[in-house]
Amino acid sequence: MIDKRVESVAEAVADIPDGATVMIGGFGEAGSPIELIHALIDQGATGLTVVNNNTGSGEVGLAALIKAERVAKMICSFPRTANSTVFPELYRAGKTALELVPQGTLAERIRAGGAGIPAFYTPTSVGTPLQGDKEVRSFGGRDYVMEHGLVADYALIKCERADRYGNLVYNKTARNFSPVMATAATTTIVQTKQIVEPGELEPETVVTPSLYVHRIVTVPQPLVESELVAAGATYP
Amino acid sequence: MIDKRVESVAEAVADIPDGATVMIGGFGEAGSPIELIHALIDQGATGLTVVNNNTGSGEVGLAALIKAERVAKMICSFPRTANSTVFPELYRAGKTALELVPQGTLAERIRAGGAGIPAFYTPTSVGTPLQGDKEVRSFGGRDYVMEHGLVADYALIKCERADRYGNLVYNKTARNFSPVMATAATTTIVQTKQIVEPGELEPETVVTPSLYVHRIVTVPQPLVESELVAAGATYP
Amino acid sequence: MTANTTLGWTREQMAQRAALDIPNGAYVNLGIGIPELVAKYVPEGREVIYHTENGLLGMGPAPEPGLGDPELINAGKKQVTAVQGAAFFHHADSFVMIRGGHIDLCVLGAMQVAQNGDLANWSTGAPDAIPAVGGAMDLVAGVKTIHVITQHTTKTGAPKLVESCTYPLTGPGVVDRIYTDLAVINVGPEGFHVEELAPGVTFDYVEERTGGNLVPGDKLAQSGGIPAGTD
Amino acid sequence: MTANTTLGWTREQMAQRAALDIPNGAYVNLGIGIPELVAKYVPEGREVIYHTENGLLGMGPAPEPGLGDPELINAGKKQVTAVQGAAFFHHADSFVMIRGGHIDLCVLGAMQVAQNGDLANWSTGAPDAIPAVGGAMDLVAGVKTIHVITQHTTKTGAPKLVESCTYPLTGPGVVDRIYTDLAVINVGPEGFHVEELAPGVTFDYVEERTGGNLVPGDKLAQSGGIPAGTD
Repeated sequence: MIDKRVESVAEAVADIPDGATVMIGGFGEAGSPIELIHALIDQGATGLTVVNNNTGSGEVGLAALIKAERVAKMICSFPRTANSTVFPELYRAGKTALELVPQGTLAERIRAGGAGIPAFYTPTSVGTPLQGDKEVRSFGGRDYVMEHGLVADYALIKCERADRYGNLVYNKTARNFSPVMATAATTTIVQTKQIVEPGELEPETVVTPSLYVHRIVTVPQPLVESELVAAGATYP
Repeated sequence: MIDKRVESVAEAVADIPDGATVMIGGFGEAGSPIELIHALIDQGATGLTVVNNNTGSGEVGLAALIKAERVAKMICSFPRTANSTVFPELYRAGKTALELVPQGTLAERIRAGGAGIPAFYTPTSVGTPLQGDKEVRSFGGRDYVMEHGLVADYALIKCERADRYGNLVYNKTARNFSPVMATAATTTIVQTKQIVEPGELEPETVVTPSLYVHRIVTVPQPLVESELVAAGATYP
Repeated sequence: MTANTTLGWTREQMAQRAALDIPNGAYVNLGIGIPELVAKYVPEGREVIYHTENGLLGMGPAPEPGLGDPELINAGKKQVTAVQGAAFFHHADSFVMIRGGHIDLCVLGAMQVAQNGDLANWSTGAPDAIPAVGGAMDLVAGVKTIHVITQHTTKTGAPKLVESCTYPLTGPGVVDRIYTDLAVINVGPEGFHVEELAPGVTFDYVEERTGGNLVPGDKLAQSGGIPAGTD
Repeated sequence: MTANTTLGWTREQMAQRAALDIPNGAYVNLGIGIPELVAKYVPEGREVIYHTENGLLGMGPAPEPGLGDPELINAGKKQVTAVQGAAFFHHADSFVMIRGGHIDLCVLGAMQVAQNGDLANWSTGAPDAIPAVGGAMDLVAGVKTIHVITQHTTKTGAPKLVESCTYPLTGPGVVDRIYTDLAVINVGPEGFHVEELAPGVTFDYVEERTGGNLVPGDKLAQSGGIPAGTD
């Protein structure tokens, strides 16, 4: 029998080593796997490269991981946050590196990584500082930059419902980066609000098919980041 | 109000000009928009470039369009068919050209066309005759060929249910190429078995969001290609 | 319209003016800030579908208090709703819509717009700034038409419509039309083409506050209120 | 097992032997022909999930007569079913699974396999042939492990395991293991490594019918029936 369930968030993230590249789902708080991130803080891995659209909020979740100085490098599109000074301080102090990637290029690089596509051309960032020293090439009279696929050792994502095979569905805009991150990581770890029996997820509506998922842990009532931030919570 | 419905398959395809590039959904008979294809035969456009995984079966649907000598060029992965000699005869007679593309490369080229990506690299076909004179480039010590995005003037596709905005869901493996073709065509024309009210399609389960769809025509009981072929039917 | 206490349009009026040019059936992405206000001013009888790049086509207004879902948000991370006929999708699919040219119109804020249509709206380039670009570069590279809403000058009175941008670009030659507190301006072959002036505002008044080449547009009109759309 | 009337394994037995090497939990794509037979021989207690490149993960067996759906088919365009826990997706997403290395194992037919693992299974290269490749090149380029099931020789007795392919390649150096009617053979550093012989078949017998370099493998065994899996 195939059963990808694990007992706890601690068990789910136990083997993530120092220096790993970790994709973390979520756009702001929507879809952020906060319990998995907190388990990663407890676990102690450091020197991480983290891929997320943002850098967290307040001093919980991703912001807490960054504040604990476990993140050597962030790959993201929008590292400024309304409710956190965590990343800016470490970035200015030279303790956390930043690779700034336009949001759509970030999503497409992750998708390409998962799709076995090492590189593609995009019009985004042409003629801007983010073009950098990337290869620029003309197709049909328009210039495009070459971008590379992005893969990770681990993906930490959150979903709404899962079955033991690893089929996933998400909640509204909490879907965001998670389906592509699931394809691009060697090991994809999922926290789900609910586990259902195989067959309860209608095959037409599965968003992440099971083969992309390696570990599933149930967190029935996940913390709500904005509530924690409003309450001034910190982690640990 | 937005309402993309049109009255008839004839009206839906009326403006397709000679020489157009037309993507046609379907893998074998599953998802083949047979009524739209027959309307295109009636309409008379010729010199078409057609993109489909196959070349039809029997002498109905896509095979009938080819037999009527309306197709100057096929772009497909598998032009041999168990139940048709239509394409092989015209191909050997030099009346229809063929661009043979591996199935996954075909799907990805269409997706890239719809995604504004002019070119990408893939390992598929490296070291084979289909590598042809395409650019080969090494990434991380492995060779990849460069493939170009593919776009079309029109896409003809079939779905299960649609709303007047153009949100679509499909039936089982009839989905196949249609969602990516819908993104890659200037004008996407859909035949649906059923029209539902906006809101009846659960937003989490829409497969083709409305902005990719331009015309919708209801065909409640579409013909079944395999039944027609078994009966020896021809079109027109 | 009630009289203004200062010359030119208010933020709300700028949004209202921009809304007039959104046609029925358009698929529209609205940036953060003044552009967000545009949705509530689209004239009745037009059905417009809003895209938010974090995975929703068919974005509706903010939820009633207490009825929001922290997992149903817009690109500005504010809670929103989904209309009947909406669709959710993942981020890569969302940017297929953007990069692939499937969104008709994007309305964005700006730090600077150059007379050739260059847009700068993501970074001042200051050495200590934390660079943050989000989806802005994807939007301007992919969306068919780019409209900008911005104050005509900075808080210190410096022009935001300039000969060439001094801030880092979001995209080159991408802006089609600009709505400021003083005028509606197209980017055209001769630079900034003034198509419409706010009530009481003269061409000279705008020119004094503009850094690039300003010319009267083909349809230059003095607005006696919020006029009918001209697109 | 009952005695064979001819030397070597039958088609069904080849499929049965290949099925033994499919581990529990594997995601597997089966090609058209003999590979299709593999699914019914996977030993009890192993749960295997079948992928068909036309958009289904969790493919089940053919439907009961009269209960099929012409829109639920496999890559060979035959009607199939979907198991509990299946998922449908579009073609580009399906080949993300293949090209991205997410399918564990693909079992394919072959025209020729070379001793360096080159596979030819899509075209004879004959001048009047209608070339048709389907998903074969994507599968061999992307799937982690490639197993081939094929008769050891052609109908006219020519070797299908050859020093180098004369037919156009599907992919270079892609084959890991070959199941023929005579033997189970790994592709290794010295060419064809015979890991197992069918009942009554000798190494010399196989060598006479092989075009490339054949060596005894580390685990060479005479099969006294369909043995336990060796992977």
